[in-house]
Amino acid sequence: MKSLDARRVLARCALAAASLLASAAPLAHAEETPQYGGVLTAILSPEPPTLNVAVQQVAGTQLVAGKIFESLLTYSFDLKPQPGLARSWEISDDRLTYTFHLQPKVQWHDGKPFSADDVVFTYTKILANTPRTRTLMTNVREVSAPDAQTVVFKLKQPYSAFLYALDIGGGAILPKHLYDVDTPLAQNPHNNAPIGTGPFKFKHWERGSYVELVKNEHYWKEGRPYLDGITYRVIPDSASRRVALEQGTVLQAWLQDIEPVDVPRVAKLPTINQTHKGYEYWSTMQWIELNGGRQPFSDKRFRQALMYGINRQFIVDKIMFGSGTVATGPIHHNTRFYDADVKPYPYDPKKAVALLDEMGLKPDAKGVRASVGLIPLPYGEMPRRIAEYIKQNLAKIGVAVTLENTDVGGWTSRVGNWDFDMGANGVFQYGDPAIGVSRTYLGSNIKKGLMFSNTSQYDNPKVDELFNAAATAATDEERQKLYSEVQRILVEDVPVLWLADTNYSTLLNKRVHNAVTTALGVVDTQSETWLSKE
Amino acid sequence: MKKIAKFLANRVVKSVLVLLMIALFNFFLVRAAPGDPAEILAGQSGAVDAEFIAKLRQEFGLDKPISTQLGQYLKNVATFDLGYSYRQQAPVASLILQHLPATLLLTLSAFAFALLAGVSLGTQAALRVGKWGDTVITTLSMLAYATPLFWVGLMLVLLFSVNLEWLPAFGYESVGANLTGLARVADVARHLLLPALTLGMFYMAVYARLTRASILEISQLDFVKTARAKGLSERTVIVRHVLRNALLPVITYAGIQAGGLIGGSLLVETVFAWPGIGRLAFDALIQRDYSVLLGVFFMASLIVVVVNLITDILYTVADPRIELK
Amino acid sequence: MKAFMQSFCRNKGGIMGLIVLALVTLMAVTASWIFPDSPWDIINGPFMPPLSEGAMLGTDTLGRDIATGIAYGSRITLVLAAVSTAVSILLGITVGALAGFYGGRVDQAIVGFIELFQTIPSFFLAVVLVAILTPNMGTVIFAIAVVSWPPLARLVRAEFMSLKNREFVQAAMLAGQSNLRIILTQILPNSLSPVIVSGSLMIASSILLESALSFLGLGDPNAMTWGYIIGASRSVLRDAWWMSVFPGVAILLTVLSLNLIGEALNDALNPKLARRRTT
Amino acid sequence: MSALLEIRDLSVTAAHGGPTVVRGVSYTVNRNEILCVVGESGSGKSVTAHAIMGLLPADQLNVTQGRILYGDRDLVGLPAADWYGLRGKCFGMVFQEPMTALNPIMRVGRQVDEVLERHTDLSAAARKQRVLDLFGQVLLPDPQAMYDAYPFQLSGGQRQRVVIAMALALEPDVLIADEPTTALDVTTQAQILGLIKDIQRRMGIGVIFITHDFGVVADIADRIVVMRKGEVVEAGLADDILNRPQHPYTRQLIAAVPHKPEGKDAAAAAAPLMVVEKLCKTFATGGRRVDALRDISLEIRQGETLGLVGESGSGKSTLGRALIGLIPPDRGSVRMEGRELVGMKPRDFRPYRRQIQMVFQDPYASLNPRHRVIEAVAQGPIAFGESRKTALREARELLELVGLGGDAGDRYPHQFSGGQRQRIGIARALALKPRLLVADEAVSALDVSIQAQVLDLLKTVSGQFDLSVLFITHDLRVAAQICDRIAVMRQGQLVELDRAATIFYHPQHEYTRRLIESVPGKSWNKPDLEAQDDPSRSKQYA
Repeated sequence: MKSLDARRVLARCALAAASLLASAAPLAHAEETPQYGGVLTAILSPEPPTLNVAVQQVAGTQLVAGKIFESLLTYSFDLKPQPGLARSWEISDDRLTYTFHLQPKVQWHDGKPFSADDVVFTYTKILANTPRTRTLMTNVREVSAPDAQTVVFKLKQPYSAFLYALDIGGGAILPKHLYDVDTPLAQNPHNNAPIGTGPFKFKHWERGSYVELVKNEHYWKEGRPYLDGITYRVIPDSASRRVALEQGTVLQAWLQDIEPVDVPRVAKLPTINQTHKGYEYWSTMQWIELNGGRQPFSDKRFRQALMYGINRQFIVDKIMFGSGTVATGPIHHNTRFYDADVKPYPYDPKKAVALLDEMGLKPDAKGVRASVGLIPLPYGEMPRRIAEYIKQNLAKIGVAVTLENTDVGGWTSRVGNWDFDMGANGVFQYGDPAIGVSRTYLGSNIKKGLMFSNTSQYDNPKVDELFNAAATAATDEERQKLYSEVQRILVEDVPVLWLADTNYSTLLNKRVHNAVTTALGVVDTQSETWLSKE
Repeated sequence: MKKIAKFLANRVVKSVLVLLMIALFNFFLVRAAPGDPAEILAGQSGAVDAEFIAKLRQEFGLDKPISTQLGQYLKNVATFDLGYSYRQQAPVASLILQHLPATLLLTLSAFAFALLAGVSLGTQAALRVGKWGDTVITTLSMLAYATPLFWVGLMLVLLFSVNLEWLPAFGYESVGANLTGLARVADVARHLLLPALTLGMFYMAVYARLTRASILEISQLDFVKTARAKGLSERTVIVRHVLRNALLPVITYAGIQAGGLIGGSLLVETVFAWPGIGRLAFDALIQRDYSVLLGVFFMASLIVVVVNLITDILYTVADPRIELK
Repeated sequence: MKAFMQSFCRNKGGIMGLIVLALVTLMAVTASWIFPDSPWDIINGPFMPPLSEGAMLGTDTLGRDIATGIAYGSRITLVLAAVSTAVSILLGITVGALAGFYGGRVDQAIVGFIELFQTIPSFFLAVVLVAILTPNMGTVIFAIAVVSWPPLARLVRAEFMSLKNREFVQAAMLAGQSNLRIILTQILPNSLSPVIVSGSLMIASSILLESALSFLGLGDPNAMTWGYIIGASRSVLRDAWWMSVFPGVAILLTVLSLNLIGEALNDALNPKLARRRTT
Repeated sequence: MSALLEIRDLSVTAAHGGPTVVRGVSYTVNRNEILCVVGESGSGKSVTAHAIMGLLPADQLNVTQGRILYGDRDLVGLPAADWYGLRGKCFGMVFQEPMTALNPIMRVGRQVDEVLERHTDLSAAARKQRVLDLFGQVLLPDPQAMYDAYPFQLSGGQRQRVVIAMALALEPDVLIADEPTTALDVTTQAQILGLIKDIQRRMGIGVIFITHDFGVVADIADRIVVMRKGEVVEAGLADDILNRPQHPYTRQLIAAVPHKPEGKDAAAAAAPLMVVEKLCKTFATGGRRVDALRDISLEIRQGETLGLVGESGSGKSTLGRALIGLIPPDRGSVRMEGRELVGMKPRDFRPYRRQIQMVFQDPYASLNPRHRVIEAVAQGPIAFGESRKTALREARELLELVGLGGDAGDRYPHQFSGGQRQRIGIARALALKPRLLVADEAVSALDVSIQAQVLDLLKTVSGQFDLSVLFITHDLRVAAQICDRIAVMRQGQLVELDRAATIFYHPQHEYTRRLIESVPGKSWNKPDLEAQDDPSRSKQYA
């Protein structure tokens, strides 16, 4: 099959070259001209529970819902806000009022007109109650619609990250006429047959098999989308997913659809393009939370020793198979205000041992200086491998680690309630440190019982001050300065052990063009995506 | 006939009791898990904060006394409401029903294979007791009996899928092939072959050993001598007198083993990515989606109870003495 | 005893089983001398095929040595299987003895209980128990014991029921011996041979059960077991066949040896039933 | 008379170099006669019969020598295919155990039908008619209903009739009956014996009747072959062997047959040791209720031996176990010297426990195989607080008393023969110095010659220790031999109770009369022979 495809491609190339009587340049040009038509088949795994992104923000929901719904903004690869449902926007001088001008002639898939009322309703009645957007809305005093094309957000205090929280995952706009009902949001019948404004309309969902979307002929963006539709195939098994991609049965795989171990090999196939772009907005980081409320984690030297004692390069190379890079500090290198100029922590067991010696942690008869527990991430195999490897690494510097496998409930409950020594964790950074980074380190965010708060109980007033100043600072230059300083302090203090900046890739059949155009990658509307003919 | 009806009624009552016990067991098991059920549910829904947990507690009646909760739970189970999966955003019962046909196809095929192959091999071995044919069959079944199910699956995949590339290694049907009619049946059958073989292998060994032992035992009994004394041909003696009696314990064992078969499907469906309830349970396990895991567990028990009932009915047909037992 | 030894030694399978089991035990005992590195240590490059230098049976995805893993795995496997079998034998004998000896209501209640456990798909039960109680040595042992005792209890119950009505037991009752004494000195010693036989078979099935749990990722995360290695190999089956083949062979041989020993014991202890209890 | 079947110098050897179990046996069966082959267990009488039918399990036993001549054919080494034509058609066979001789899951009519289907060309309807006829001939009630019945729905006697019908379906030349009545109650036995004899006479066939019971032999045999340890020791006409046995072994066997009781002298009525009144017990199993004891009232006198006789299911064992405290009765009273035992607290019962002891039926099951014999005997006294040393000394004395001196006590039960074990059982019971001994079928599992010795021992010790004995047995002859009085039970009820001789010679109740009628060998006046040689005794310490 593979060789056949390759041959066909070759033959076609030859034909094209002959007919155009020319060099490669016009050929390339011809290939770059978007074509209409074709159905994109993509992997959907795991099958999402719902298609309403306001109810659930798991990857699968976002992937499908991103085509049906739209948010006010989207973001370029370098995380600049780009128009979405909002055509343009203004910020008042006191940075308390944000005015959005909406795209004209937008209508819902059921033919009803879209208006600013829908936006106001969605933000005040729906999103204000979701875990993801509630924090943002605490900064907002009022949302109003002076006219059908305008939405105004009034903030309580300046919040520099405001424009970075309006993505599809946190800000999909729902139709008021279908959701302003008594039925609780989670039970609304339209959740699984959604009506949105996006370039593709929901057609059918065969659970366990596929989700079928078709072209929205009345999409507000003239001449878009190119595709006739998108079919998402549910393929629960990773090996089957790989085979399907290899054979061209599906044309698109993202995130963890393909096992990390297989990604390099698949990426090398002549039919496949690999891109690492399109994950900038989330920029997930993986780290090991340390319980600063316990000995010996309260001692900075111990935390630094652990950092020196873990071979993070090995983890990203051999366990994550390149789907990550060694983290340098609290901010992912793709997130805004990242600063690489911080203290490095190379793998250096000798230094680690020296630090432990300095602390007075002497090895006992079995060479053990300290015994600690480690709760791995409760998702899948890779986190387990990482935990096993860390256990082995730390044993070499005399820190005996006991792995404590637990489930999601146990993990959130134990880490949230500070009942742990070391606990693996991974969070999205959502483009801006004020949204996705500071929550982990703010002394004011030490909240027992709350997962994804400052569970390592790191409390440094200077850090709080810097983060708070950065969140309200007027210019990016100002913010960069503050964030650079906070990064230097945190890296010195090592409140958590940053392991890796994840670096996922999207694997696309070479027939697929323009699939990834924004920092949201394939989650975005894909109205620009087109397929070349077979 | 009345006695049989009474016997069966008795069995039905017993089955219901067993199901009740399993439901109780489920109820208390989830409460034995570390952390509060609400926290677990919250963890599953991906959102954890105190307010949300409190809301969940209320929503699920977890703030009510345990007896009220139990009553509600049993009422739900009785109407086949096995709870709600927050991870999958779907009622557990509908998830199970969606995955059940694949499991039934797999286990029934495996069972049919195991029974047919096992009984014929066992019979052949018993008829050749002590000869090399017996030795080969006994040795093979001994091996199959000692091999971990999941490993057999992996080895078959290595051999038939990776090396020989004869059969698909994973899944239920070819992805996106959109086959219909006979072509689809053939496609599913090709996918079914390895998993069914894997699952059936162990039980084939069990049935072969059981049949062999049972035949040898029955052959020693007086009535077989009587049958021979009648001048019946050896074939008639074996088929009509020995085999029919020898299969009775096999029926019993098949009933007992229904649970094993279902349990084995968890492993086999995991290895072969077979979209049945075993796979559902495994995914739930990986994600610690307890409501699904316990739902599948209950369903599996229900299947076993039903199978046991069927075996009982079969038994009353196969063995007239059952009235007295 | 002598007759028993003779009878056992005549059984070639039993002898082979004993030899294999002895080798496995030897491997377990000497693991730390032969392989001084911990099985979790990355001592080589990842994905090294068998017969590579310094990695007789190859290495895994991280470069951990498979041979070392198998050697250390045998320790966990044997200890886990032995302990869980001991627990379930204790449980099975106690429950079975009570039911068989006292009969009547006690028996009915216990039999109901046993039937309940036999109806529940045992592997599912073990999985659910370990998953919910969080996997570690204790819960794995507990789960295996919980699902393994009912058949033994049945067996012991049946033995006790038949022995209780045997005349020598009734004679002991008439001789005024206490119930406990009768159970311990008259009945139990006479019901031990089937228990010994099923004990050896139970160890075998415990190993299978344990490996299946580990395979699903439900083993103690700090324990290197055979099932764990196979489970970890699943996603790299195409790239590293040796990761799944060798530990599987280890399980197969160990379980086979125990089954062979069980059969030989059975033949030696219950010559009349030799052909009956083959399953 | 023409020889129908002739066995010449037949030897059968166990496979793989095992022992020879039948050695040079020769006998003939003639048309129209019943040949009884008599012998104790292990005499090779059954093996010979199986050899004739070609039913020896090839992997275990093989004919190594001799010929079996049927007409002009030698059946030794006959190909399997030829056997199929002979079995059923020329030879019919009836086995000992009617409970297992029929396929449990096939209707009995069909099982007989199979023979006809296999060997005749009759239509299905004709075959069915023939089966019904046969059922009529073997006197099965309601043949039509029987035809569709399963074996478990039939009584033991009925099943044996079915097996006989099956064996006779094609009117074979030879009927081989291997202990066909041993497992049956005595009244049923009498009926079956009558049936076999009747059919034999009517059809004029030759019957090989294998048995261990000289009483049965006396009732039906035309000629007799006596076998011992695989060899024929004596053969001849029934009258000669029964009344003028030559070989010492035959003489010994005949001597051991329980003879008609002479009746003990009427002793002065002693005080009652135990008084039983209106004792009731009902067993309920699986929805069926069996009244095992219905208002039983009797008394056991000081020093007397009371026989308790009945067929299976009569409740005699239940009564024994109720008296001894192993089974709690539902209602009624058991008083020992005025004290009510029923409903007594276990602690209060304890002193009485040791006064009532039991000798069990199965010598192989009544001793713990893992305990030394001396332990078994001493356990009781130790449990009742005797010092270990005294208990062991007394145990040794008792073993001596029952004829097991020397180091016998230090050995394990499996090292003793059945008769010796029964002696140990008696010693164990005596160790507690009981006042009442319940002997439940204490000799029925033993060969005749051993039976007599154990009975003698019982008689001796009961006299010596002034014991009352409740002697439970199905065999009226045995009971009449050693008992002072006999109680006859039937279906849970006490039918008759009187002095042994009275019961035997002047039964009042109709059932008792039938029981006595059924005793095999009643018409045979046993010659008065003294056992010249007692093999079991002579080899005791061999």
